[in-house]
Amino acid sequence: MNTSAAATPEPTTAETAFERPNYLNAVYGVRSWLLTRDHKRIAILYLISVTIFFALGSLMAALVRLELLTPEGDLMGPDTYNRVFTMHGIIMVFFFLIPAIPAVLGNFLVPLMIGAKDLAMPKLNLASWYVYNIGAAFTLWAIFNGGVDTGWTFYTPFSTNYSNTYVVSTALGIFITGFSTIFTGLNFIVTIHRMRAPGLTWFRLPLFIWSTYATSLIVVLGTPVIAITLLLVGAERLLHLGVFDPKLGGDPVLFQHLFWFYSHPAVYIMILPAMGVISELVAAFARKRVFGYKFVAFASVGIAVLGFLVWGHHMFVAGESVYAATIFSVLSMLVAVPSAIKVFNWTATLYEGSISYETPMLYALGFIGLFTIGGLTGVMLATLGIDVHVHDTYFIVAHFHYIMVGGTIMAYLGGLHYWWPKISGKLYPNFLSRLSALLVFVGFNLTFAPQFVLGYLGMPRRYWSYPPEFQVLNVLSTAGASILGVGYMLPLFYFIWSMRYGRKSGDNPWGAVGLEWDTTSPPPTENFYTMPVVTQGPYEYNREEVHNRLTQEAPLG
Amino acid sequence: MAEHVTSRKVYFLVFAALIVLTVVTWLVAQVDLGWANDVVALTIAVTKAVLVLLFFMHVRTSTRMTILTATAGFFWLVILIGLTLADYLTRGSSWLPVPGK
Amino acid sequence: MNPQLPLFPESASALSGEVDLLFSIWCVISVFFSALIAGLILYFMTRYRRRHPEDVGANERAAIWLEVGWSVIPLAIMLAMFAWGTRVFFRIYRPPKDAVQFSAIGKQWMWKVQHPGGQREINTLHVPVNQPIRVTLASEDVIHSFYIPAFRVKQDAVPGRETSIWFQATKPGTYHLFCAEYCGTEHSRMIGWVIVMEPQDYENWLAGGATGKSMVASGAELFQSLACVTCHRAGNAGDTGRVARGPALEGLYNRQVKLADGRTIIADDNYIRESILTPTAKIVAGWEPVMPTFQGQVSEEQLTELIAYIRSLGPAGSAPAGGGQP
Amino acid sequence: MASSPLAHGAHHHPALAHQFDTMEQQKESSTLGMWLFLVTEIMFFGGLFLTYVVYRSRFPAAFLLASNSLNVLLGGINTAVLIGSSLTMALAIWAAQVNWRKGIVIFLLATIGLGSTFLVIKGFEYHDKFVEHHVPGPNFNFVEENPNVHIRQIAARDPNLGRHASIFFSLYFIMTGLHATHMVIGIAVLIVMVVLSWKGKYDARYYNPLEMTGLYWHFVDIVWIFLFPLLYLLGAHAAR
Repeated sequence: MNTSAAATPEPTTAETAFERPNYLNAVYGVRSWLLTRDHKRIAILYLISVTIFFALGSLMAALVRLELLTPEGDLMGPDTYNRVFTMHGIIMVFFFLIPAIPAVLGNFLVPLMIGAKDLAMPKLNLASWYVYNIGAAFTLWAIFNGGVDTGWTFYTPFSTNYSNTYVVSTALGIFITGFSTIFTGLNFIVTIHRMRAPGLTWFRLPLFIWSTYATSLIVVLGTPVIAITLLLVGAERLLHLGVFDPKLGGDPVLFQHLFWFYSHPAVYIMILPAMGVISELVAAFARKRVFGYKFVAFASVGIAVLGFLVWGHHMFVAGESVYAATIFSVLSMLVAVPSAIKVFNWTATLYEGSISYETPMLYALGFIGLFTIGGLTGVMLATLGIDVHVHDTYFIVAHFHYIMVGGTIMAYLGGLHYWWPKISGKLYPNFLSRLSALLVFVGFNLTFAPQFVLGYLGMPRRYWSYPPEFQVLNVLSTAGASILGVGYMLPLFYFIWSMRYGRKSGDNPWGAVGLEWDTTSPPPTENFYTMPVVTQGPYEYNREEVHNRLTQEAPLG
Repeated sequence: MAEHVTSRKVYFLVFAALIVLTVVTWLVAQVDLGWANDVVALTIAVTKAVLVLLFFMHVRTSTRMTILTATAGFFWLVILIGLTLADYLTRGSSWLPVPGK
Repeated sequence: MNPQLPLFPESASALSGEVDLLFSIWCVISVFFSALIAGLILYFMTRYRRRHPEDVGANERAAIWLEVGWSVIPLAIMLAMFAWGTRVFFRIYRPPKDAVQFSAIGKQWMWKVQHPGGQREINTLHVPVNQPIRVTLASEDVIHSFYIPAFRVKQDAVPGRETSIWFQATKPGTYHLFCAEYCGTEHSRMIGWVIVMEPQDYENWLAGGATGKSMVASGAELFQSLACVTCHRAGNAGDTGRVARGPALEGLYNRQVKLADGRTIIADDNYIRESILTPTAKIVAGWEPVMPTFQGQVSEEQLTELIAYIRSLGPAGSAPAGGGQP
Repeated sequence: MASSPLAHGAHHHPALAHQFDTMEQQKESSTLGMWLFLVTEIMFFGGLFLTYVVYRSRFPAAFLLASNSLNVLLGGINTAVLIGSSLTMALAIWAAQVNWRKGIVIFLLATIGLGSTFLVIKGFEYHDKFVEHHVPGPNFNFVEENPNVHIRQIAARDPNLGRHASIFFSLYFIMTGLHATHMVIGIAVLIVMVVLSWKGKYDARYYNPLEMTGLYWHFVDIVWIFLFPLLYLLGAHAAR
């Protein structure tokens, strides 16, 4: 993506990067942040909110793992444990994994990567952050008043008739936060369609834009269905408008259909942006075009579409008809093919590349390995014969943690490390960041690999106390969780540290190719000094001017 | 920005058609045709909806992108209802012996 | 495996072997592909590591056959495993004809198990070895899930509906019984044991244990006390001059029944259960919808006993089978 | 709907937002944005239509009798009122396109009037339902107090008739209630539009927000076009 217009007023040496006005020092004061319409500042606001909720969710996870150290529940009562694991699920799914990459990295990078001054609807973007916080306020209020004990899935008739916890206020919190995701998704689709730089055709778009676009399709098409489902649960609890009540003839399995129609595409909302980040990282650190660009791009859209046809595989033993289970099982096999295509294409990209082992690349390679295991165990679960045995056991818990923690969080951290110089203009300590990547990888595997074994042994999920023979594996898992916790703490500290004391990174520390790297780091409020014109496809490393620039600036790694 | 302006006459024609169709669907509903009642009611409702979409919402004169978005919306609704009914219709009836469920 | 650290569950039912085989083949495939990916990554990382800061990667040559290859081959493997998995699934959910009827009712935080002979147990299930057993599940409050890991079977007990599962224990022993669907505070306490015994020990246990009347016998008793017999008489008007006002029920179970509105349905458990609770739902062709409802007059256990009795009624003419299966 | 008129260079129309290059791009972006929002609304109501389809297939008799007790006349009038309000909304946009500023205000006020009429009629219906104890909840009573002898006969044989009817009424109140809420929001937006049109903000060169309000209003009309036959006409043929 070479751009003739990359010539900024004066040469971009590291020192002068800070004197020139950029989006951080353009305006000061709390009002300038709380009422900003700049997509970059809104991304930073989201970064703060999302990190707070990640910390809260991780705290709940730590409590769960501590509780499971011993077979008899002796750290807390069964009620407390049920609320803790429910809150772990709700906070992680709705308040961290779904907004994280789109709202933080997507908000910051989409306009930069397509050469636009800002998103199509900046005011809607700011509204999205406020709506997220209002929804979060309801949920936090519920947590501090005792939380909810229905599991993040809110299955009826337990959530409607038998739970006397704060179900309605938590459901309302998720309902409102759902709108913040819809606003962001809607904003991205309109921006990507209508505000690309001249010459930037669809097949010259970076793959991160393709996957953010596909994610936004799922958000717009799926989120309203969980909104109406939670509304129905609220209506049944508050107004006795019993639609799922078996005593009135209601069918709890219908709730599961409505819930999983959104919640399965939601797991693709969580993984697709991560795949986009990995495509960028692999291309940047192998300095090579992604192998089979069109296949990877269409694989994202394919996942978005097929993702809507497979939700029934969550209900194989829930009373669904045997024939519907067969239909959903074969469709679930189909949806795994695009993911396989992506993994093979990333691996093929490394062939004849010039690979460096910067922290983002360590996270990316970790992602590919763990996502492969997550994906393969997922296909095992889609096989009917096995799912009957392992449904609702720790095998399922391990599978989706391999995808969400091994996949989405690894990619989120990799993306943060890769674009941190662009966001803050500073570099983070090299050794500590590689150590954090290693700790996360080791800690993660030690936490969740034993849970596969526990799952096949038959230990059910959401158990406060379990039979003694499962204890050794649970202790291993808790040990892994502590290493993982340390691995996540490190970036929090050295990122904040780097804001103040980090070395200045210059405009393009990795020597990467991309519209977002053609502007200064941190970029000006209007993103580009002169609007870029695009004449090349993405990831064109093998060119004359790129070579000169690399030799001249001698980038890292 | 003087792109296509739909004339008043067209709007009144569409309005009349909608009113007529409402009366028709009301009349047809008075007669017990068994399951045919639903088919007729739905086709009339869909025609009325298409009339509103094309003329009142200017889909007829808008970009391909808008048409694609509208059809995608209704198509996903069909996925939601269709695949869920795949479960309800095969839960056990005479023509489909269901083992044990 | 030492009991402190089991790594693989016991395989104690007719189907558990095949489920384990299906799972093991998938594990082999997964290990192969994971090793392939990880190996390629490690090799490429060392072979093409960046030697000079300004090195760039070579332009790749598009390879359509490669792309098609790694789409079609995984799909083929997955479809094959799907077919095998579905075959196992249908065998898990199609009980053999000679299966013995048990019933388990999930209630917030206990399993109430009932033997065909009427014996009742809480959270434990004594079963004879090598005998196919069909457990019909019902729930009195929220969704529970009847799960026996050693037999590789699980089925949700959905309130308002009757679901069922079958298994055939092949090894005597004591196996875990779990509730797998989250159901509230004591979800993790709603567990118990399945005790598989030799047939002889099972008989002794049956004899020794609380041998209440058999389900079929108490069903027959109910059939009289609730005056069902006044309409559903064995043999029609001929012998008593009065016209029977309800269809004969002999040999009804699992037979095609033609309904008033033209549909034909199979008289399975759900049909009998529904006809007792809401008679007008499926009226038999040629009969008046005069049957009153028994909703609220018949408890869950009595309903199961009535259904067991109707199930046990052989073809017309043979005396109603009082004894029923063991 | 980023329509804040930022003064941005002389030759630009005052209503062009800074991140857009041309008015055309801004109009197409807001139209696409609005249609995407309507897709979320389709899926939002779609969940309810699915619930309706599933439960009607499970309890056809109860749904038929329950639907029979609805006032089809009021429903029919409401449908005509709403179609009328769609007409006036379309004419408001037509008035903007032909630069007839007073016409915009007239037609918008007509739309608000018709919309309010719809809500008033809906209020009467809800009141009737409340009086007849057909609102699901503690004092829901469809069978015992029902003047229709026919219903009591059927109920004698099917005790669940009352319960299954309560599911129909739950769906009726949720669907029409959600639709009425969307009407209230639509009327609020229309009032803002009237104020801005009165100040002369919209003319042939810039009437984007009007177009967006029109799209929203027509969509709410389409939802009612489907609700009317499904809820009201379902039992019309059954003996009263």
